Amino acid sequence: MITGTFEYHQPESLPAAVTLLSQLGDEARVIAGGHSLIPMMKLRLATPEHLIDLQAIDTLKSISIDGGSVRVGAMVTQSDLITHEALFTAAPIVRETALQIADPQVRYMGTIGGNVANGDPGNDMPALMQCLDATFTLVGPDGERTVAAREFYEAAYFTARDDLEILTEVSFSACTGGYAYEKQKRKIGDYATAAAAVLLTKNADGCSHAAIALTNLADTPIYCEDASQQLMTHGVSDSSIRDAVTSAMGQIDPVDDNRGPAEFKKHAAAIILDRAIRNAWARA
Amino acid sequence: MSAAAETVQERQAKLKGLGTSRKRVEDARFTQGKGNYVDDIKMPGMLFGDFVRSQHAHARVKSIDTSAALALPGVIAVLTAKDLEPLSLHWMPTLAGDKQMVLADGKVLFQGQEVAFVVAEDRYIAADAVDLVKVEYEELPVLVDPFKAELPDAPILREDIADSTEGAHGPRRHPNHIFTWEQGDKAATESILDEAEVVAEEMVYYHRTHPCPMETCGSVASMDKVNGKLTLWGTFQAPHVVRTVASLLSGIAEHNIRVVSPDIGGGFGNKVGVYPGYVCSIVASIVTGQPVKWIEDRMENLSATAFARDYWMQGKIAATKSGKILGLWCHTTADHGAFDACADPTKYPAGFMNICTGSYDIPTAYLAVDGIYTNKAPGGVAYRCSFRVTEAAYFIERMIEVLAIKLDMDAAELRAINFVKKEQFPYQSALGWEYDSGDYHTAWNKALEAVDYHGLRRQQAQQVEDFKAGNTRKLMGIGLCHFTEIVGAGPVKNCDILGMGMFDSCEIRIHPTGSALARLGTISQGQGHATTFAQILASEIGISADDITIEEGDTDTAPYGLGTYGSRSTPVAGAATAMAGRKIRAKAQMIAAYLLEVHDNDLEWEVDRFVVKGAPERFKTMKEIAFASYNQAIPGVEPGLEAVSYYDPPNMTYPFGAYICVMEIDVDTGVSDIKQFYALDDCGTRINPMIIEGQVHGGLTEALAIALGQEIAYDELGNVKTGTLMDFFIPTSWETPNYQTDYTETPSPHHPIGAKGVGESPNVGGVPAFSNAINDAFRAFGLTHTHMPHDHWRIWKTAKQLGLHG
Amino acid sequence: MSKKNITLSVNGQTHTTEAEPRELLIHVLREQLEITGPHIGCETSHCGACTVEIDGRSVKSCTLFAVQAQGKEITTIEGLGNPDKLHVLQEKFKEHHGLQCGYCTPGMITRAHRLLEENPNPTEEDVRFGIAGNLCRCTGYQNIVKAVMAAAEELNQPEAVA
Amino acid sequence: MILKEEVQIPLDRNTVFNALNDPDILQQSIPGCEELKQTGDNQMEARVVVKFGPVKASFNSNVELDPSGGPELFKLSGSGDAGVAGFANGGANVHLQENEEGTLLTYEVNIDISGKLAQVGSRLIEGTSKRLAKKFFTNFEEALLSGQSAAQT
Repeated sequence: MITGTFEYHQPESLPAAVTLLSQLGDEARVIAGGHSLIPMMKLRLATPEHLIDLQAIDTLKSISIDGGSVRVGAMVTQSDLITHEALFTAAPIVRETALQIADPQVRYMGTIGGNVANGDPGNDMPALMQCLDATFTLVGPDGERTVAAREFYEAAYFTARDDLEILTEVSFSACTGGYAYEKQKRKIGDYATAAAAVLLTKNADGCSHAAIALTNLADTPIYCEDASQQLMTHGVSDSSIRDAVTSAMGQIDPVDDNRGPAEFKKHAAAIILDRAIRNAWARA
Repeated sequence: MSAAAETVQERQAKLKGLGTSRKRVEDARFTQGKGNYVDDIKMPGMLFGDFVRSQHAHARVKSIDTSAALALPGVIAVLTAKDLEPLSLHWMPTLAGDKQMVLADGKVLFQGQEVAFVVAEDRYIAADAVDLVKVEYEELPVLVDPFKAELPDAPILREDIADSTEGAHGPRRHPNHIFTWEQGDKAATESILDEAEVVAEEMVYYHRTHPCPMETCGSVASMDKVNGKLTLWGTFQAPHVVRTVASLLSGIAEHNIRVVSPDIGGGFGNKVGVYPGYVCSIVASIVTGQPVKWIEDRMENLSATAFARDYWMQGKIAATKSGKILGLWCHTTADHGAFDACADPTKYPAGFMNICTGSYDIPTAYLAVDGIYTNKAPGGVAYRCSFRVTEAAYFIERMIEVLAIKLDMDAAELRAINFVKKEQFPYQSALGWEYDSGDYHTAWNKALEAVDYHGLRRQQAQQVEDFKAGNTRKLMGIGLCHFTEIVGAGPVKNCDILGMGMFDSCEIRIHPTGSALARLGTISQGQGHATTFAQILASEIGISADDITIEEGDTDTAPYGLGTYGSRSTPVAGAATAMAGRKIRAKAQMIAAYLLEVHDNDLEWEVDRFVVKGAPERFKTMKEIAFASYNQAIPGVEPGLEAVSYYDPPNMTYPFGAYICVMEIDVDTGVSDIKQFYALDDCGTRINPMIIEGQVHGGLTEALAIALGQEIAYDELGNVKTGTLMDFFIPTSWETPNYQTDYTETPSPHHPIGAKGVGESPNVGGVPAFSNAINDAFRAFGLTHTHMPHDHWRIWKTAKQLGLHG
Repeated sequence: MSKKNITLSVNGQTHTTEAEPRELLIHVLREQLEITGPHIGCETSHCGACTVEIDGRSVKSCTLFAVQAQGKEITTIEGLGNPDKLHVLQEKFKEHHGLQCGYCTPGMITRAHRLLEENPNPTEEDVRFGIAGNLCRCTGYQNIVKAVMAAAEELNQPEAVA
Repeated sequence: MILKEEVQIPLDRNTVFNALNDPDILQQSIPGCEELKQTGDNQMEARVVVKFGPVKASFNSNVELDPSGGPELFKLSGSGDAGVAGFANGGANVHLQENEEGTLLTYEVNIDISGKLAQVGSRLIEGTSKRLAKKFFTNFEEALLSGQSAAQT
């Protein structure tokens, strides 16, 4: 498996990268960890003429936690996310999710930016970001803008990111309550058969905050607003969980693949979500 | 302490012979990254070959335009069938008596089929050139279902033999039919089925899978036109057979061909066959006069080289109400893909599938196998098993379970009732085999006790109650398996590959200072031959295994042998090693007698020396004898100490084992979890317990993979849906449990050291144990049988069909 | 496509070579630098046979272009020990029969090396999770896990007092 | 793989039907269509670039139109070859039904993808196909309406 030919660029600053991308246009691809892109190039299903490698841009590699606000640079790797103790304190669900992505070697290379930006419905971070209500920062020739993770995904590989923009940062608020990222997969390294990210905050009256998002059950991640609302309105009980799961299942649209038929995935998704809610609630 | 004062036990221990967990001599190079695999070979001027492959499963090739590829700088040649035809190399014979296209000749018959071979200065240019070869196809209807192959309107796949009603194994009744192979007594079996009190019936499918060794297939061919010699390095499990085939195909005399199997990164049957890549690298080297390397990529490996299994086995089993089995009937529909390239001894088109009476004394049986062509890759290799033995073992071990359900009987008890008894050996099976030895009841009882079988059943019953009461959503399955293997092919009288009898060989040279070199006709792919064969020899000739070098895989130096597959190395080459060792010892005895000035008969062998009977202080060690053999003129004895043995085994060997798997299944998600796996193996005399245990761990893990998800899946258009390791299931350390191993030791009565072979037993026995566990978990809810692979969604589907999702 | 100069420090030795941007690190190591310990197994980053260490990270070198490794410190199996002094992991793999065909072994040991650097006291579960990016077809992992655990134990022994 | 969908276009049926037979409109409507030429009565050749994420496959396609059921039914069938990426065969039946708001198109697209795309991209093919089919009709409506407005001015 040998890729086609391309020119390689390694800009040392974000403006340089953005300029390059604008100049090279359609035939250029930005490469972060490369573990989605390079296999596709080796199969020659992807044949970019230019690769713009972001690895030398140090400004994209930091994790900063300021009060309740967390900002993670696009080139932060899954491995960095896992080992960052302050991040774990601020948002433990990030480590729980990152640990379920691929395998150790891939996590050393795979970045949060690549994972959220490429729009592959199999990726785990997008649903997590929707669950966290994260915001993505995009920088392009016209400057910087932000898009909510919940608004970002349009279809498989189609996102709100313009071809000439680079996703530079994700930011979200620290989360205080219970959390769970439950993922069913065939084996280590696989995409989810079904996965669910859940954040729940408990207060005296019940559930003060709930957020639910699902991975690989449609051609985009699914943020389950109604289901989240159910739990906040009715508290977390067997019946409200059932209603929340039913509501979430109404939003998914999985397809048949080697992981099984859509019907199975729907069933498994309901079970996984139920477990994720209970697990998060137990930790809340 | 001086050497002379060493005790017999100390001297014995120094040999590191039979029964010792000797550390492997191979490991020094492997742990330091100094293995020498095919892709490590680098030669001056070496070119790289790469295939243009068909994306179509069935199509006519209308034209091939190589001009753009040839115009690319660095491209040396592009071979198509037209180029090979004048050499009669556009087709090649298969091991099963069929023929196979080397490069597409007029049509393609499976996705991934070789269409053209590009030769370039390096692999990058070759890959670019592959994309530049323009092939025009006309699509044809695709046949992927073997049961539709013989319908009147089925597309005819093999137009080259469409009109031929006689195949390599008898009559063909349809252009897509390959052979019918029948064994046993059909009429008698059918009448028993008609009259029996109980008949259980089931279709047992053993899905298509692939051996998928970590290293893919590859070769480097170097035609030296100056001295007329062709050297071929490659991933060959049978290098001598490759040499003979290469000679027959190319017309180059066999002495001018040197075939070398360097280190091989796993084989498991994948590297038995002769592939178009090997042939094309040879032709390309002849054409260009430069060495040519060909290395498969993983997708090519999974979609074009030898698959395994794909047997649809319809079974009927007759018994009395009390559980005594009276008869077994089986009809198998064997999906062989586009060419019949099964790797079996010539006379056995379905391998040793007729071992399907298993460990049981079944008086009457009948087996028929129909081979069928479909638009899938050719192959049909023994994936870590002797030829089709895994299919046979899976079939009978499922049928036993199905019968137990029909009889409402405990499956362990049903087995015990029907085992061939110890006193029945050698046992003549209804389908024609003579089992050399066995003690099944002892092994079985040991296994049941080891896991507290009855306790497990109580636990299982409790879990069913809990499930029914809504306290758990998990079920427990107990997977039983008692298998009998048939390995060590085989006796020349009935086993051959392309006409070559399946003997094996060993040649031993003792050096003057008392160390030794032994060469064999086999080739290790991880089994540790360099370690274990030296142990056999150490025990035979009294030289420490550490002083014995084992060499394999180079046809210029190794004696002719049939290679390593079907667990035949220990039963056949291991026997040859012992026999050659005994020849050495016989000569050594004459030398010792001369040196000690006694009659041969006055000497007895003791660990590493000949001792004068009744005078233990008078002896000659093997080291002393070796030296004498080179420096003393001994009347009537030639100088030197060498021997060679070509061993034709009188029978197969029949390793057996008792495996028990405890599995927990999540009814809702279909996720399975192995709670316990106990594996008792009886491989006769145990040469190196450490290596045996390692083989068992590995074989069980391959069995786990197959049973729980590993398949080569096609869609109805003939697309291979499992062409990468994303989708082709290979378990990681995370999914793999710890295994508990155990053994009994029933030596083979006809093997010189009583050894039987073990490498494949865990795969043969493991698959039914895993699968039976899954099936057993649902027995309480009315399941009789569900097909492998038992991946999450299929388990879920079974639960759903049984109404367990409420 | 034009070749680029690439400088790599492999096992403490600096190599300068030329490669097209599309040349994979595994190919440059194996074919240009003749460091053939790391192997190619799956080509899609699933098997780990090509694992090397780059700047303290385990990396699958079949999914990285050599240009991306420009200027970096690379360690392969060849850099862990030598015939005169094997690395403890190499010793323990031999002792516990943690390998058979040897094809996955260089990647496996290289990965285990990094694992123990980061987690000197792993549980069996840690080891199994930590080497899950490396496939082995021969051993069933049981003895590999045993070998890694044994290596950890030995590495944790206090230095023998002279 | 079979995809079914409905789309409402605020134009009369004959106009819509004729547009379905109009190479210019088709070229504007087919997502990624870089070239389309009429090669015979109801026969066309097209080069269509399908992009999703990093994947880019350029299909050289032959399309045959079957307007014989018009204006109630429009049929087409075709095949496309994307070289190393694979190939596609398929067809579509578009039923046109007049209603108060114009014309309701009910389409049933049948696509088989083979080759490398099917081998490694199967989990993404269905979603992408659905999206492309939808996009076609969105483009189609746009092309038609803009054509209409152009014609009116």
